[in-house]
Amino acid sequence: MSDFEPKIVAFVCNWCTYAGADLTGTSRIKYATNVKIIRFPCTGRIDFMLLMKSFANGADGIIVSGCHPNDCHYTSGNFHARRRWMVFKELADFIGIDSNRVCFSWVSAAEGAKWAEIVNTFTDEVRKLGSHKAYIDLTKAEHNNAIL
Amino acid sequence: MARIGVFICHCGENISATVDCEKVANTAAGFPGVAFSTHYKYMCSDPGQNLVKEAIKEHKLDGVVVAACSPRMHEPTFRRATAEAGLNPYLCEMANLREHVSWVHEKGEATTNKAIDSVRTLVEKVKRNTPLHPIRVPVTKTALVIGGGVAGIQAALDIANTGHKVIMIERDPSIGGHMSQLSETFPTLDCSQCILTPRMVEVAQHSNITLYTYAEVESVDGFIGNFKIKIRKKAKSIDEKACTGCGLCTTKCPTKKIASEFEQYLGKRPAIYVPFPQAVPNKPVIDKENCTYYLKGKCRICEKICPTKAIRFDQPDEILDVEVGAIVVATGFDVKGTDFFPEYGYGNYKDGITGVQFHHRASASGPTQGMIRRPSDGEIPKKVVFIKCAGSRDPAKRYEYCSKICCMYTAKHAMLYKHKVHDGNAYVFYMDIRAAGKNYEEFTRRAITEDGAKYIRGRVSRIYEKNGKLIVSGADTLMGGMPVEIEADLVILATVSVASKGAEELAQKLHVSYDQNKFFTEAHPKLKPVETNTAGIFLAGACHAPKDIPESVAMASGAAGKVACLFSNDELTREPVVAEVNRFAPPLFSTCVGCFMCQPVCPYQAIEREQIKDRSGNVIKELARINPGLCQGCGTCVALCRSKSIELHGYTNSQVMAEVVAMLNE
Amino acid sequence: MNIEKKLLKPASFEKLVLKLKEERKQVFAPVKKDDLVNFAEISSLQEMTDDYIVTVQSAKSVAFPKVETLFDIQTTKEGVILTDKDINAIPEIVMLGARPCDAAGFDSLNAIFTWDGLIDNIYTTRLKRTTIIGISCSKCDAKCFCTSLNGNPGATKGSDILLTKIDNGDFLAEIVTEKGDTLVKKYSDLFETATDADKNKFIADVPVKFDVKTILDNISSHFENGLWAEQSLRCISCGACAYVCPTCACFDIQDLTNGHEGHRKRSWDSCGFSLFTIHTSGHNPREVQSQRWRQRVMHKFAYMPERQQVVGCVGCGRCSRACPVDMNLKEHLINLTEEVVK
Amino acid sequence: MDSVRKKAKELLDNNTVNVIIGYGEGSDNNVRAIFIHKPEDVDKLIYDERCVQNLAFYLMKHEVKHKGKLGIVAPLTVLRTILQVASEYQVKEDVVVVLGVAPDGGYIEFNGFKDIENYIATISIDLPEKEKEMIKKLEGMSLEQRWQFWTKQLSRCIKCYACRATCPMCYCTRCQVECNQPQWVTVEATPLGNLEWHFMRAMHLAGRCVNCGECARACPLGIPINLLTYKTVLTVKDKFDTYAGTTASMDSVLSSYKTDDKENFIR
Repeated sequence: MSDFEPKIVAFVCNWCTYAGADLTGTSRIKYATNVKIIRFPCTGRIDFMLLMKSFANGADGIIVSGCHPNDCHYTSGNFHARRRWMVFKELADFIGIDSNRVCFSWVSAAEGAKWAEIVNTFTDEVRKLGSHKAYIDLTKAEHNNAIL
Repeated sequence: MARIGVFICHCGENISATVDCEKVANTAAGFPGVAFSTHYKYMCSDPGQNLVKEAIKEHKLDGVVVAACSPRMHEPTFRRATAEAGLNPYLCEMANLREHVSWVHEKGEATTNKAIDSVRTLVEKVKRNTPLHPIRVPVTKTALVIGGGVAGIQAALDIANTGHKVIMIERDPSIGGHMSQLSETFPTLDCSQCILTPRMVEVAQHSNITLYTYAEVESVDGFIGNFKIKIRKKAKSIDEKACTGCGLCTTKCPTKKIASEFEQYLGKRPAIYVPFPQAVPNKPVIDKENCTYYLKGKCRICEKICPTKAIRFDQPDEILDVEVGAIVVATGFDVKGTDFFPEYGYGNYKDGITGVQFHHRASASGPTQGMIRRPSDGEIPKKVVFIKCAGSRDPAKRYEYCSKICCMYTAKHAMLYKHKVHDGNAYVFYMDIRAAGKNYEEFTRRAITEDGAKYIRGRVSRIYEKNGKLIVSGADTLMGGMPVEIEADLVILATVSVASKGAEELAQKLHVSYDQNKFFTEAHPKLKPVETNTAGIFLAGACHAPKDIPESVAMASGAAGKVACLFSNDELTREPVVAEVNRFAPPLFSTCVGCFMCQPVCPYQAIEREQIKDRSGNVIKELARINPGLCQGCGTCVALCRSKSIELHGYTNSQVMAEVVAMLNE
Repeated sequence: MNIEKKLLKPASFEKLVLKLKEERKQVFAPVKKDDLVNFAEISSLQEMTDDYIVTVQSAKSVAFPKVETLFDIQTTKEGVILTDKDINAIPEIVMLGARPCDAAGFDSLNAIFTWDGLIDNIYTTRLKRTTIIGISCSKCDAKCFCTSLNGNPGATKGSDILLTKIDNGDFLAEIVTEKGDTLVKKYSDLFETATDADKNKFIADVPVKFDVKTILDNISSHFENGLWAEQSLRCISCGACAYVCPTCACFDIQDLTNGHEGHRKRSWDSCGFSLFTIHTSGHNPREVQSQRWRQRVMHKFAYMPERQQVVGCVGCGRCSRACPVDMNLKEHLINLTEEVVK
Repeated sequence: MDSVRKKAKELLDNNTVNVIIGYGEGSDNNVRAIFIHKPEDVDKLIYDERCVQNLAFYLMKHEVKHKGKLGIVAPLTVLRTILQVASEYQVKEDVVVVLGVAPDGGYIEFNGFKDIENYIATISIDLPEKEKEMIKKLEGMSLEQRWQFWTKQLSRCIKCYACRATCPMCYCTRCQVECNQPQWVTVEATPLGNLEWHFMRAMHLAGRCVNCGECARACPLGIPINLLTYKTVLTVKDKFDTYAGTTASMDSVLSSYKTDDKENFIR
């Protein structure tokens, strides 16, 4: 298990977290290579099905990050996103998807160090959780042949 | 199959030091749909850009991925190059190999692999990009300037002088701002009022400028070129047309002991007042919170004595609707009072004042006609202590930044004091002397050498009162931290400059971002210093960060220049990254079912209802429609829409899904 | 072929299942779970239930599964590579406990999947590798109407072997096809000589409710009849009827790709869905549910008899049981008979 | 029920409505939705514990809608559904006359949606005990057990979409599962596709589900899928203190927000 390197995809907003991650780079703060970023205009744009699709495509963990409350470039996208994730998290847990595999955070354009810390901490957490085998097995299962 | 070109930049060694760029380029060459892949030392240089342009033509590319620095840096550069090669600029995407890969990871296989993943992801995205065309919107060639301090005045005059209309609003009864409170200005010691008041009058008289004082922004709608503003004109309780500004009412008002804002609460004013003699407009307002009539229903003396019967007690606040194309925010700053400092006596010592208060007292138009007298007993102080960085650069006080103006004005104050009290002693406690600016260093040096101000490097830990004196106890760090105690007659704190009251609320109304200190944030710290993240809204002066007068004026002229640029065309072109509700041929029209749950999520009120009617005019369907002029492209509606009837150009569902799949599948 | 009869004792029946398993055949039988009986793979006869009228879902998925991969797709630098489904990998299956109506349903499916000389290899191979051991119905319910469609609870058609439980718990085995015969011969030690028990005494009595010939002869002239709209007003177009039907064969074909790999899949569909007929233009020739309901009935009772010479309904009543809004096909067919007689 | 029938007759008699949607006897002791066009048929209307179908569905059904002005027999769930779909602009107040029916079959008069809102405000809304129990039981399980439970249950799904067809909130002309550019949900009825579909369905119903239970009732495979949407009902109540179907004005949980929404997981 020690060799296990989790695959983590990060959905971030352009104005805060993407810029924050740029600052991490500008500040030359190092973090784990496991996390790969996909840029969105706003956390409000992030469809919950993209999270499901990430799991279906083998993600072991997902980071969703955007502007702090009140700081949204579009004023309220992150508030809508927050509600969406509040419901999503509960439902995921209820259906048996470990919501600890999704890390929600607010990282501003000024928080380059925080971004690195989020990435490193979460990568460690997912490393401990191990591969998202339950879900990956599900994606491989053919339609249920045992029942016609 | 697609014909994508991949261009890997080394960024000198910034990327290639940790990423094997050649391997990334070679691997990308093997991706389905990649027709050309290369790497180059400086892709953003002219030869680099030419490489991209040549490849587009030679290999008939229909999409470009430049893997280099952050798209926030060079996306416009490469999109322009793409366009110059005849390809739609929105068919170019950037993979961020520098900020998100090479600078944050050590050299190694994992780092190179991550770079490959990023490129593959963007290749899959760009395959699904479609040509986009800028949106054109008409421009209302009127600017709104919020704030009538020196920055607002400069911006308004500059814009007005380019021939465009300006509406200026100021929440106080008069324009002028902090500068009107100053006596002399550094580094020339010329009279502040002398240079400002003519500009104030010019604003009032300029044919292109409409001035509303005692007015605030109520709400802001619309977008660049087309803002719709509601202005609340607070009731002055005066008919401005009838009032001649004779000032009789202000002399007869029985309520006289209200702390004067203009005099930094050291002086008094009546309830009906003109804030200062040179005020523009020079007409009084009634302070409803302190007027006896408003409080108790009796008095009306001003009404009785007014020769032109201009008093209007029942005047309501007025809401004005104005349409403007651009907004300049010049709301300035505030300074903390002495009450912010428990160690310096919570402002309880009459002879402990702020720098701005000192300014006012040193002013010829001030309460002491320019002579330096201490507030407690009117005596001329013989020992004066200036304390710099009171609150500034102090994490414990939550203000980590430098207030920037204090070094200079403290030197100026020390000089002014010495010029007026020749036998007096001026001590200055300082952390550093920051005098970067034309003639600034020479100025502070003069205060020390010519005027004999005694500069002590160290901080003051405590001030207390003893026998009518203020005991200032601190340390001199240049003397090895030796304790210093001075029996002062007057102490002046260079208190921290903070964001103007209500800045946060205004920022939220304007949809512009602000920093943790509530100062407004510029769009780019170097390249877009006067723009905000909201197109069409510009910043001038100290609302952005503490600034001195020359800087504020320069920034205001910069903002005015930006506005003039914007107004130089009848139409403006906007980024086509906007959302759109799909449309199909009848009888489907759209997959939108008209639940309109998207409507309340739109922060810009961009979602409208469109009625689809049959030939006889009956409504068949009601569908959502997004006004591309209002949409800012956040995409919140896109994620919310259950039937996936909304797409955000540039971030379509197909694009982002392809990114997810490509990122996770090698 | 003359139907030979044998006797299968319960103990031999159990052994038969074990033998089949040993041969690596998949054995499916009705299994009760959460109060629902469906075909599921069993490893011993004990897992099978006999407490069912019919299974919720029909037996059709043994040859026409709800999802079928037709071929694999791979995008490479050079181009797209297609790989056909390997039909040799299709497993051998024994379907145990299919009801006569279920078995009869394969007639309709065969007609569709081999119509006009167009043979669907995957379907036919699946069916060829399936041995159907039917079991006659000893009971029925109000939804059953096989007898109105020329079927009956002890009909052998479609089964390779039909078992009928007789009074002492033994099964009377009727060997219907060569496939059935091969199986019986292979395990001849398990099958004994049949007694002279009268099978008809042990099968349920399903009353005939309407004359199907009247419907078949007249339905075509009732395309424009208010009846369709009246009957389907409460229909919610859920499609449950089609998904449980043993003869519904409509399917959708979609390419499912993920990145550079994908499959072309065939999956069940229903003519009851509004999207079933919608065109890319947005035009929908069957715009409202009454048209879709008419299509469902006409397809089974007019178009299929016309084109494939087979009635597309076996009277199993599954659709009526599955319907959440009490659309009762038997009742509707009775109404239809009354209407056409008028 | 007599008073409901009387009102229905009156509405048909004076042509206030063209049709009354209600419950009537069906086949084999089933209850079915009936559509009364003639005043003399109102005696066919019944109301008892078997009458659980959510009739509000028909207010949005093309053929029913085109009959013009509709009357509808409406127990509590139907009332809540009407408010919810009205808030989503799917049913207009001026085309429907709501004949409220109390649990005992008594008639409740409503003059407009505002009346319904007021009535519902007096009723304490809660999930049925049985489902609440089951949700509690599931929540008591380990994550792994819940995963096993759901993947096993959902593997039975045949994607007939009866759950969607019967849900009055699923009125979209094109469902997200039908989109294939991109393909949001794996089309086939595989364990993954099934999980994705049911998860998505529940998310789409979050803040909108009025817990009528039609989805589970319609499922030919008897999968307790209503527990998923009921879970969102509990979440929405717990986090945002509201129930769906209590107002006819747009007030959906996921299209609104409060700046002080409380969560404890965002870092």
